[in-house]
Amino acid sequence: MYKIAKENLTALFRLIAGAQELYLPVKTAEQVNFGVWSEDAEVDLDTLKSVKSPKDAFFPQSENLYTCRKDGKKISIEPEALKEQNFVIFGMKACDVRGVEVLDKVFLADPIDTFYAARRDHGTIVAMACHEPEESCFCKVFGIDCAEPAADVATWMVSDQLYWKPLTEKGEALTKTVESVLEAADDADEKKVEEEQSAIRGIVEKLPYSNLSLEGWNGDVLTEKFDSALWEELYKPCLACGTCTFVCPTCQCYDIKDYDTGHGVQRYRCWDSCMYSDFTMMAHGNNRTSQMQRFRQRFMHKLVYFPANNDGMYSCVGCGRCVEKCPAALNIVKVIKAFEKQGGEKA
Amino acid sequence: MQRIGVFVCHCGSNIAATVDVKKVAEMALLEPGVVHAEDYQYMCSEAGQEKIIEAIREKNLTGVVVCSCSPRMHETTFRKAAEKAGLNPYMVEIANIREHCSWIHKDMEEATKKAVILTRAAIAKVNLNTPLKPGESRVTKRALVIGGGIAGIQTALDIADAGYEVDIVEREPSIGGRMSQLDKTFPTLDCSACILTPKMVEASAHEKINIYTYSEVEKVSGFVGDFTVDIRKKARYVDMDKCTGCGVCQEKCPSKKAPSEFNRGLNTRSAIYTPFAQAIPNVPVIDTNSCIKFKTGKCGVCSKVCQAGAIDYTQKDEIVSQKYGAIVVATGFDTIKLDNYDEYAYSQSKDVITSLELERIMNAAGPTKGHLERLSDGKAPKEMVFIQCVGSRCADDRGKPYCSKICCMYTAKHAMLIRDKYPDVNVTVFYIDVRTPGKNFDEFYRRAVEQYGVNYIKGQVGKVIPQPNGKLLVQGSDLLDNRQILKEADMVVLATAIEPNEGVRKIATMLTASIDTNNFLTEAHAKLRPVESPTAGIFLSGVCQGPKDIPETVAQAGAAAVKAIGLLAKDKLLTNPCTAQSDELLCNGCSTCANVCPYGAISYEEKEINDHGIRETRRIAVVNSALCQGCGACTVTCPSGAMDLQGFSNRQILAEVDAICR
Amino acid sequence: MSIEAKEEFRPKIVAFCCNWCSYAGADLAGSSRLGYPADVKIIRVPCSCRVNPMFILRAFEKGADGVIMCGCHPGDCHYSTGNYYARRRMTLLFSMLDYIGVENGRTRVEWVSAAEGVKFSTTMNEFVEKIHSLGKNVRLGDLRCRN
Amino acid sequence: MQELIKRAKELLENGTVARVLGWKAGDLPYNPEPAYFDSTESLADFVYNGFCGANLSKYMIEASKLEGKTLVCLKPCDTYSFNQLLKEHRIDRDKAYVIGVGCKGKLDIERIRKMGIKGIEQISGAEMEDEADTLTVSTIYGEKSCKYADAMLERCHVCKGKEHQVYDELIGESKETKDADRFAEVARIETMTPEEKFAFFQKELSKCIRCNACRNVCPACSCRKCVFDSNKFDSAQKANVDSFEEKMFHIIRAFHVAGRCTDCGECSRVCPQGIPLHLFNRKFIKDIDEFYGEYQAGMDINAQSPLTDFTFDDVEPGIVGERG
Repeated sequence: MYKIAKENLTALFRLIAGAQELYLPVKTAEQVNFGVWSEDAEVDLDTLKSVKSPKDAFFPQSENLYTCRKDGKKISIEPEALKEQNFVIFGMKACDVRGVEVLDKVFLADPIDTFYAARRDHGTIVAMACHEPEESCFCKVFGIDCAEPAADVATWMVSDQLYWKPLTEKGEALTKTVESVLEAADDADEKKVEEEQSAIRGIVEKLPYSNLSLEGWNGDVLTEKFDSALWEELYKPCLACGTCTFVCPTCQCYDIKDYDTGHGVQRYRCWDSCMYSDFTMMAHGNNRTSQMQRFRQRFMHKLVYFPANNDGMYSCVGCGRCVEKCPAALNIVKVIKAFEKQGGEKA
Repeated sequence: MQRIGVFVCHCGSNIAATVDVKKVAEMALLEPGVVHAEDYQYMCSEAGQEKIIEAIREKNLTGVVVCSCSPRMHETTFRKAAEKAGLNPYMVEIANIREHCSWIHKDMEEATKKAVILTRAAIAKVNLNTPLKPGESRVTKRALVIGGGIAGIQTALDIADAGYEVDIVEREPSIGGRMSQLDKTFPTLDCSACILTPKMVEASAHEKINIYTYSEVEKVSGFVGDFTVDIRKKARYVDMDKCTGCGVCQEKCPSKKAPSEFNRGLNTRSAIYTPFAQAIPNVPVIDTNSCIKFKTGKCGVCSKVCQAGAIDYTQKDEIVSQKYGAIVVATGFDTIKLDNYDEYAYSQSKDVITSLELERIMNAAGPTKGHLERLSDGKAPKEMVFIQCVGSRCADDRGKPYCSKICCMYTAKHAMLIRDKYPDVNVTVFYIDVRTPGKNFDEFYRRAVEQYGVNYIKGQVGKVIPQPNGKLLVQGSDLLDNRQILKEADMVVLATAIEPNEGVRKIATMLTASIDTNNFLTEAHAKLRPVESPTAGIFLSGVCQGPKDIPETVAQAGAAAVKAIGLLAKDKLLTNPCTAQSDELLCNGCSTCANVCPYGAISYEEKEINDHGIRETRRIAVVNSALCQGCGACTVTCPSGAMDLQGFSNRQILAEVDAICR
Repeated sequence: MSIEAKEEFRPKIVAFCCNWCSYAGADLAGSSRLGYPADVKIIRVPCSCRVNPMFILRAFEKGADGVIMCGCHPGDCHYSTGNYYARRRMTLLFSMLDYIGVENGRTRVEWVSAAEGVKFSTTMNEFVEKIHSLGKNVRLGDLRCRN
Repeated sequence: MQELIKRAKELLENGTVARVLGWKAGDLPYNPEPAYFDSTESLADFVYNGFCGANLSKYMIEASKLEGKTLVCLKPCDTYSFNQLLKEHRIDRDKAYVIGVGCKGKLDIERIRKMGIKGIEQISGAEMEDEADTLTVSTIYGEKSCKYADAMLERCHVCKGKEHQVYDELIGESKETKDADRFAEVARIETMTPEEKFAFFQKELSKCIRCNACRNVCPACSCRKCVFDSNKFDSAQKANVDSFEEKMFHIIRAFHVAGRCTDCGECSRVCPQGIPLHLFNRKFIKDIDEFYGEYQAGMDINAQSPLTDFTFDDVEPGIVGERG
């Protein structure tokens, strides 16, 4: 393990950014989101959750796929280059790291999404333990330990020191490039980190959602859950916006669109939301015609369909962003609780 | 995908001299949907149109772009050609590469580049065109003529003679207009009243003509073929049916101090009056501003002396609502106010007068019974000076920028008449140019100079100074002799500029007819459609369209009548198919569109809708395409884009924008 | 210095003209041979009230450097009231564009009658000059349309 | 709140209304959700407190399609939206039983978080009955407190007033919470140089993730299909690719609601990125007030909206440049 004084972090960032791109939480107009580091970027490592999850680093909100150019009657097609430069994403939380694992299941499964795969290959994740988890967090429910993020490098911020522990080869390689600004940590430091970890775990225990039960949610309950009358009630306040999906670290749906540049067409993909009325719109019309169906889709996918296809892995990581951001105060926790309550009533 | 043919016109050298037409055609072929492109000398010619027809047939074209002059010129021509070939006429678009390109640019490369872009925009639009079919609307077989001067009378007579009902609305108590105030007319010198009054009588006696005098147009709604007009008949306080026109009331009226409008305020009239002896109708009106009964409640002499019992002090304005198929504007002119021309001392001396005042002085029924005399002292003048272009051809905004056209001729007339009747009077005319185009006009002017010895001086008058001895000192210059002139005159006559009558702007607004900055109504085309307003169903007669003399006015009045008759002769009109349409799946039923529709063409209905499987009853907007005129106000006010305009759809216009900006 | 940098700035200018007055005014400018720069391209609309703010933003999106809308003089609208609505819409839209920092001179409304060929031409000359002084529009366009 | 529940029960029981549209207690102290209650029993979950910021008038569009009347709880500011929707024929007055509920200013959890308060377990002082002007927040990290006013939504600081514009009955007291000029920020931006203005909005809008929360929560944005979801203008967009699209979306959205926006502030409340979206709407409102006379959408249901109205001597668009 290594350490670096908080006040020297700028030197660390400068060093990393000198060799490759560096994404980290940056405050812009009062809000913290992952962004590219620059000398005048306002880095914010204290805010627990970025508004958007950092999934953009691997699966950007929109990305070009290829460009058609028209010259007279001649048309040429230029595929977008795959990511070729290494980059570092610093400050991801354990839940967001799990989010990337979820995305891996989707994009790295056959057929592999080459754009995503290239970014994964070139990206090194430096995760950070959650110093002060909040009431909307429920990562524990999904077996995530926010005190011990599983990334290429794990870090802890304990008072004025950042502790740095490479966990993978990529992590080691990155560490080598920045060794000059790191100090080796001693036993006392190890102890401090352990103390921090147990403090974090202690807080997690006290969080209101930590004891949420996922009992009854798995790949085998498809029709039972699907046909539940509860959905008809639960969806009612839903405004059909895409806030939950766009702040979510695991939502992976996208649409492919064409943009007329005047001298050709750019084909790009951009995030889509199953909450939108034109989601998966096809020539014949829409698969899901009501907001209830769309609402149900999102939670069924996270808690039933995805585990059914991925060895029981849920595609929710308990980051709690949707809990905080839904304009109508709806969220996956309320859904889980509602079914729990109904189950309890039934029993 | 459309199959578009592009036809590039050379317009002789009008386009081809500045635009590389071959290049335009060649570039057009690169655009999506274009399967045919050619250029030709004159696309609008019979042979040119034949080329379009042939290409449509041979290449199965579904859309046509003609790169030529303004669509305001030949859009109809090319649409008709397309129709001949079996293509819907609304699948034709024009790229205006003449007025908007070749005529304003000098550099060939630049103009060609622009022409290519304009063509591209038209192609982009045609790609989204859909066939449109005009609807039908009915024609009310009745015409309205606004203004009862010689223009209005002639138009009304011609329309009525063709067998259609005509109403004349005249603001004054009698028809007759400006011409009734004139003494003699050029170049024949015949008596104005002698040729006008028979026309007035004919109009009033015509069974198809109905005259509303002392009336004004209050409100106009509707559109070509189906206008609804409210006419305000102002209270005359005299019963038209009972009055015999004996004139006793006017004689006995104790209030005789009101300035006579007809005599340009040079003398007075009674409070109850007919403007002039030959007035039609010969029924007086009471001017409530000078009537003692109306001002004090006492008097009532006219009522007492009227044998017919026609006086009715309780009469009220009346609104008559009538439908018309066509409207002719013949609102005429007045002379400008001379407030900006103080240097000519018009306001300071009674002996400085306008030409129209001189007409009244020369007229036997005028304030001086036809004797030429100074209004200040009644003495006969010896030295008269005429000043031309007072307020006309003015470079600054003191006066009018245009030539009033009639002044040179009437001044020659006045000079000639004075020299003829009073050979001892010297007449001097200061002019900038003498303009006498017209049949027998220049001959007329030369007679004034050569035969009658009128002294014409090329030069302007700087100042007219009233002298203590009652004379007027005229300071002018002689540009030909290059000298200053100081001349003592007994009378000075100002050839005052004419301008469209006050209130014409209000009428133009009601009719939605175009009007220019000088308040002359705009014609649909300066050369080819000079008597039509751009607004369908509105025709222009007389000076309201531009300065003209009597024969021109009468000719134009007839032309306007013919245009109106051409419209009234139709039973049905094809309506513009470029109307708004509401997409019922997108419509919110919010009524915002109806709020901005000037024609009341949008209504709402509850309708069973199947929106991608969701069935519900919704309130949706419905456009009455017979009423819709296609302005598009509703399309922009509609937030969801449910309302769109056929022929100018959102996507068509955006495609043009894209094509231009790329 | 690259070739592009040396190239003279030629603005793209879109002019929306109503069919009845301003388009005819442009025709009159043409037939009177009253020139204005070829950078101006006219789109014919039935009335100024047909001009949707979307059209104007779209023009900027696709690379226009200036957008001008011309209609009949207030009071002279062929459809009686269209330009009055257009006037309010454009006033508010332009005010908003100014508010978000788009140079005010890039948008303009001018009332041009069918008889005002001279005004059409001088207006366009002025407008093009103004756009030249403002330079390329970089604040309100889509970068994808730039290359 | 008890009075409100009592009355709702009465109205449900006597059949005046078929359901109640109000707020249901959440699982955290600050997240009650809009909800329908169709039985007296279900009203056990009914809640009305400082966190019930959601404007329920838009839900009446769907509720108007249901059988029977819906009792809807509207705060004073919500009634403007309700009126505007009535004016646009989007809701049916006969299908609504409006209870005007009192309001003492609504709370913004984001503001509380911005004060560094996290790990929230309990919040006291947010109930309608509470008189104190302080919120006490017990958190995992200890007890925190803040002034009620400091935790209020921006819109409550520029409150339009305590009066309900439409109601069938009123329950509860309202409090004057206005302590700022609602156009102050707009006016401040107006005085910036174009460069500063551009930088300001570029920065704010760059956060936009096009989640459409602002649009979907907006009572004026109630089109069956938004132009940004339809192909009518080739304007359908899902995510911003270029920064132009953020501007396009927000300008057009503001334009479409200009003269119809009641300034209810929901757009700014729900924006996950904290973009002060009201600055767009208020700019139009301010301009409309200045150019065409003061106008408050939703106040007079019969008033002609400024964008469907005109006078012969309206200001010319050139005013924008002249004003500087």
